[in-house]
Amino acid sequence: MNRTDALDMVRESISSVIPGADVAALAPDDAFREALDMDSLDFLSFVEVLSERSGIRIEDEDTPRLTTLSGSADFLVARTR
Amino acid sequence: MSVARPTRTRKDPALPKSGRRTRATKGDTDAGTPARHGAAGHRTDLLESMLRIRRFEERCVELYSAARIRGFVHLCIGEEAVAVGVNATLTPEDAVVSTYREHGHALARGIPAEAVMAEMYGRTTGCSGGRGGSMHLFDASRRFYGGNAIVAGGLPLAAGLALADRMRGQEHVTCCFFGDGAFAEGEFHETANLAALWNLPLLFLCENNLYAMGTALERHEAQTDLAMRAASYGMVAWAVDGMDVEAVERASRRAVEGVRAGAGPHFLELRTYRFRAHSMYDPDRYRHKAEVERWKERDPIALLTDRMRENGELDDGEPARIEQRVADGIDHAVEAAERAPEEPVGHLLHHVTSSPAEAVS
Amino acid sequence: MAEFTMPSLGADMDEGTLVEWLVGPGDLVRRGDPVAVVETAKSTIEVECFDTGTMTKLLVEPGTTVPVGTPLALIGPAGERRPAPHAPEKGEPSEPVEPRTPPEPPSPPPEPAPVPASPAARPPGHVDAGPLVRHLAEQSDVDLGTLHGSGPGGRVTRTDVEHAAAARTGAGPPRARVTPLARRLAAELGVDPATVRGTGRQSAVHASDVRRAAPGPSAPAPPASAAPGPPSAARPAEDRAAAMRRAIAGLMSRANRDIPHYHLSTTVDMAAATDWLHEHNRRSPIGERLLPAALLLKAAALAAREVPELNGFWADDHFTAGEGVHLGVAVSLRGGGLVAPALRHADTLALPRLMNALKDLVTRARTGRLRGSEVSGATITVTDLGDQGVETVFGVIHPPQVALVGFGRVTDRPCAVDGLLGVRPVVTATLSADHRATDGAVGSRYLTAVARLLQKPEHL
Amino acid sequence: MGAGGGKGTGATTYREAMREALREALRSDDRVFLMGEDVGRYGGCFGVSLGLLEEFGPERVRDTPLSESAFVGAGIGAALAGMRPIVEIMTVNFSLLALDQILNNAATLLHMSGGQLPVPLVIRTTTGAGRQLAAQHSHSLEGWYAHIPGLRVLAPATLEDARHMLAPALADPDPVLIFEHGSLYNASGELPPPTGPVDLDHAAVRRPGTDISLITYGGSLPKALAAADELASGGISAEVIDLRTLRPLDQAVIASSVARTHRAVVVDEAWRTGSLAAELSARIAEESFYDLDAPVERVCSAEVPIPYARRLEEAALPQTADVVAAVHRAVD
Repeated sequence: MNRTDALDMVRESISSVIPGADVAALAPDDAFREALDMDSLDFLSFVEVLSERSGIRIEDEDTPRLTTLSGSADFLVARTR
Repeated sequence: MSVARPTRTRKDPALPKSGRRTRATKGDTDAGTPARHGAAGHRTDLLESMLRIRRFEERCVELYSAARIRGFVHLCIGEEAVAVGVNATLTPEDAVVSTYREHGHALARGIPAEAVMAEMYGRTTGCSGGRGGSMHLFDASRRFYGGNAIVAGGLPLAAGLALADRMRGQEHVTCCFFGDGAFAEGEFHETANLAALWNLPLLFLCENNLYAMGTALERHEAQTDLAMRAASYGMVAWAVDGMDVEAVERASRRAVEGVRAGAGPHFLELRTYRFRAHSMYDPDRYRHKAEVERWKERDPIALLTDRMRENGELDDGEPARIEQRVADGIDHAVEAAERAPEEPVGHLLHHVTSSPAEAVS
Repeated sequence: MAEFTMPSLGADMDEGTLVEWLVGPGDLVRRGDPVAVVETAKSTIEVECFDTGTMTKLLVEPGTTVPVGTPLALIGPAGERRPAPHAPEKGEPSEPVEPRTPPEPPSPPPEPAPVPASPAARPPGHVDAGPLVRHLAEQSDVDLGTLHGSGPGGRVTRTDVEHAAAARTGAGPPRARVTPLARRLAAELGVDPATVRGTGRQSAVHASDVRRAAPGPSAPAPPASAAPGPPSAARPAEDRAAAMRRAIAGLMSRANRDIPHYHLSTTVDMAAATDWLHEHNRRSPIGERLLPAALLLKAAALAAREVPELNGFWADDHFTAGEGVHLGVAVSLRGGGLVAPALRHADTLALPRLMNALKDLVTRARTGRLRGSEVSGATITVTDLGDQGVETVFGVIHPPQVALVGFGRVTDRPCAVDGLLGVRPVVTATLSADHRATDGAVGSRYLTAVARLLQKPEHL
Repeated sequence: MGAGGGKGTGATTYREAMREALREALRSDDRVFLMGEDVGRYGGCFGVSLGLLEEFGPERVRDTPLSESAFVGAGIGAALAGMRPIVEIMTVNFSLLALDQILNNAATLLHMSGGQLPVPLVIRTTTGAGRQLAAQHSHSLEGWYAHIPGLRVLAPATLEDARHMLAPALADPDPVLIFEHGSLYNASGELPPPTGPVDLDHAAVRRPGTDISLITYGGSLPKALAAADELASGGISAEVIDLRTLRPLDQAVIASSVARTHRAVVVDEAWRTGSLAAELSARIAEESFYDLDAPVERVCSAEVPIPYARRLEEAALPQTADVVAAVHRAVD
């Protein structure tokens, strides 16, 4: 997966969990959980969706890497390489 | 060629005298044809074409009994001469509209046996993508506008095809098959009138097999001379021996030429007989076994085979070779159908409209 | 060896009856010969065979009805027969064998152990009731085991359940007529629609009635519609948020005015719980993972069962214990506002079910699809503000409940364990309780129970 | 040029708008032809095609015998062979004589042939009551056709739609039925200049409102608008939705309107039982249940063959007062 696709996938996954979230306004290094007021249920759903879409199994230990758009995209790129 | 005035033959509509050929059409016989080799070759083609239909349908019976094919399946065993004789006179640009008893018409029109068999199996490789089944075979590329399972329902449509060809200045002929049962439907009479009124390039082909399902002709028509009734609309109409493929071909050729020349719609009453049930199996309560047996003596395939043998056109090994070719083709079609994919259920709503999917949440 | 099978003779034929054999064993048959007479629902038909050979064995007696495809006879030694497509290959009995039973006649499934007809013989605990009745009972919270069935053989009928449900709710008032919109709005505003006076036809409760009933300063009717213009999508949402704010304001003011709160706090070691959770999540598909919240909620619910004095309502100067533990879960809504719908019977839900129920409840709370029993049925409320990063919750009770449990963030802290200093994950659990209903001793029993339960996560 | 056929000035009637649409279609595409009973010399039973025979000749403006099944079927066949026929059936009651062709062929061929045979046919017919034509010329059967997958069903209710729906209908690769309410032919007004392509997929909000949604189409639109006027004077703001296309239904416009108003009244001149009004009510219940603050109301024709006598006919049909009463039932 290239990084652009990965970024898109992260954005889409967020949007599907938080309908109406202004994903376009997120900067790559914004902590999106805070920015979008995602609680742990939201975040778990996000991880679930992202895992389903990317085909990657995401462990609890991986979740600290999923705090920003760019961090999440880097994680996906690294895992699919 | 000039078109003959309407010729009416009044014959006993029930049974031909067994063993005696009825020749309802006038016209050339093959006797004096100089290109004897060519004529013999053509007869071999006709024979093979009829055999292919016969064996195909026999295999359908077997597959139906084994529940590989289901639904309504109407066989034309006994009527092969009509399909083969008429189709021999058409060009690829002509159009054909058919009925629900149309395996023979479809195969004679050139739709591959694989596509027809796959359709019976309901597979994606079927000539209607598995959505039509036995009664609804279609092939737009061959201008085969389908098996129509409403008696007489294809007739108005055929008039429209003919109208469009006429309006666009194309000299195509539209052939429409229907049965004797259609004579009781308003759509036949509406269409006969319209076609004659508008001088449409339409060939009416009435397969008179003497029964509308289980109702005998004389029990559903007050006047059983169908060609005569068609002539009353002001179109050329003949009755033809529908068990003799060459008689059918000759009559059809004359009619097609007349239509193509702009003489308006023509009508052929093709007197034929189905040897098997109306739809796959029925108890045959409505006709006598003896009647069926008498008609079987005029089996169109046997008739042509005998004639070719008399003419010395069929050497001893030829029938076996033809049978083998036909059997191989059908085996291949069945194997292909068995292997062919089924449409995913997710495609259920495809082809309801031309747009991808109608929103019917 | 070929089989002659019961043929499919029509689109609607699934089985047929063999009426008569037209051939006998040893007879020569040719492809196309009629060999048997079969009766279908519609007619009696002579059927043909598709093989040439000798009828070696008739497998089915006349008068037998068998499904399509069942072998009726064997034809052998055949000439040039190819097997019918997909015909099951069979061993070839070349000498007479005992008549075989058809391979797959649709024999009825094995009978279940017969149920004794007499009610006296019924095993204890067994209740005879149909699915509709069971469903109805579940919906109306009636325990079927407590009913005396009035139907035949002591069977519990629908009427029995309806009577029981009516008796339980007192006079058995008819279900309130509430419009779907009003019901939805009531859920959002935390109003029990059954308590709202309807002004519609036959006292139907409309949205406007719910808005009027929503607690809050003077609860005015919503602003009268402005001059007709292009309808704005934003306006109703703002209305709703404002109305909800007023509702919360009303409820919380009442709580602070009427309830003498006392507050207790304890620090709970979460090492065992966290380890167990990690291990569980590592082994589970991603859709079945648990959040710490699930453990906390379950512990809170079990503790409420242990200390029922905190699980219920204060009204009319006395405490009424709740029937079952229905955990109010505070859910903050996007765009502001708060609802606390009930996770019903939370103490009885295994963790995976509880987790799913929580997900479902939160989703529905946020889309305005709560059910009536969830809106008003909570017996004790839990606020988990761990996601927001705070450590300690000092909660305000939702009247008429008598307790609110608060959890902060699970966080690593230096801790003395067995005389050594170590780093452990801990959470601060607090209790806000109504001093009219209980005293501090009860409250501290409750928090102690929570802490104890969380040390054995595998038993939650 | 007939009265009002002018360009942009003066009043145009619905009939003239429809005729202008036919003229434009015949001019712009030589595959287009019009056929039906008395469309040529007579000028059309309702005068819609008056003058077209003289302009386009008898091949393209084609009088047919009284054989609905044959000429509708011929339209289907001609469409299959590459033409773009417009078939006029005098009234919807007569269309039943061609129902076999419409259902068993036009709506079905595409699917039955596995996608090989689209049928680009347009059928126009008159529907509805209100002119004392009694029980064989007055019924509103468009809902029956809207039941059939494979068809598109249109009900132009305004001058603009009468003028501009035909072109996209002809461009549709599938069969399109256009139902013209007989009471609308004389409706007149200023026809605004076209503002871009007309779509056949969306319902139109003909009058915005906040308190209740009046959902209607065709000949009932003027009645619903009149009811909305009357209600406005009593302080009730009714939104009026013109369905325009009866199949496929525009679920989104209906749902979003009900989400704002929380109440709905369906106005449909057909009979109530098993009707389009029933379908709309069911969809509102399915899609908008949690938005409803009152039961859906329906205003339909009485369940009687439409009688001749004026008082009886008026009593049988939905009237403005019935719509107003239904709104009050829903709002009170």
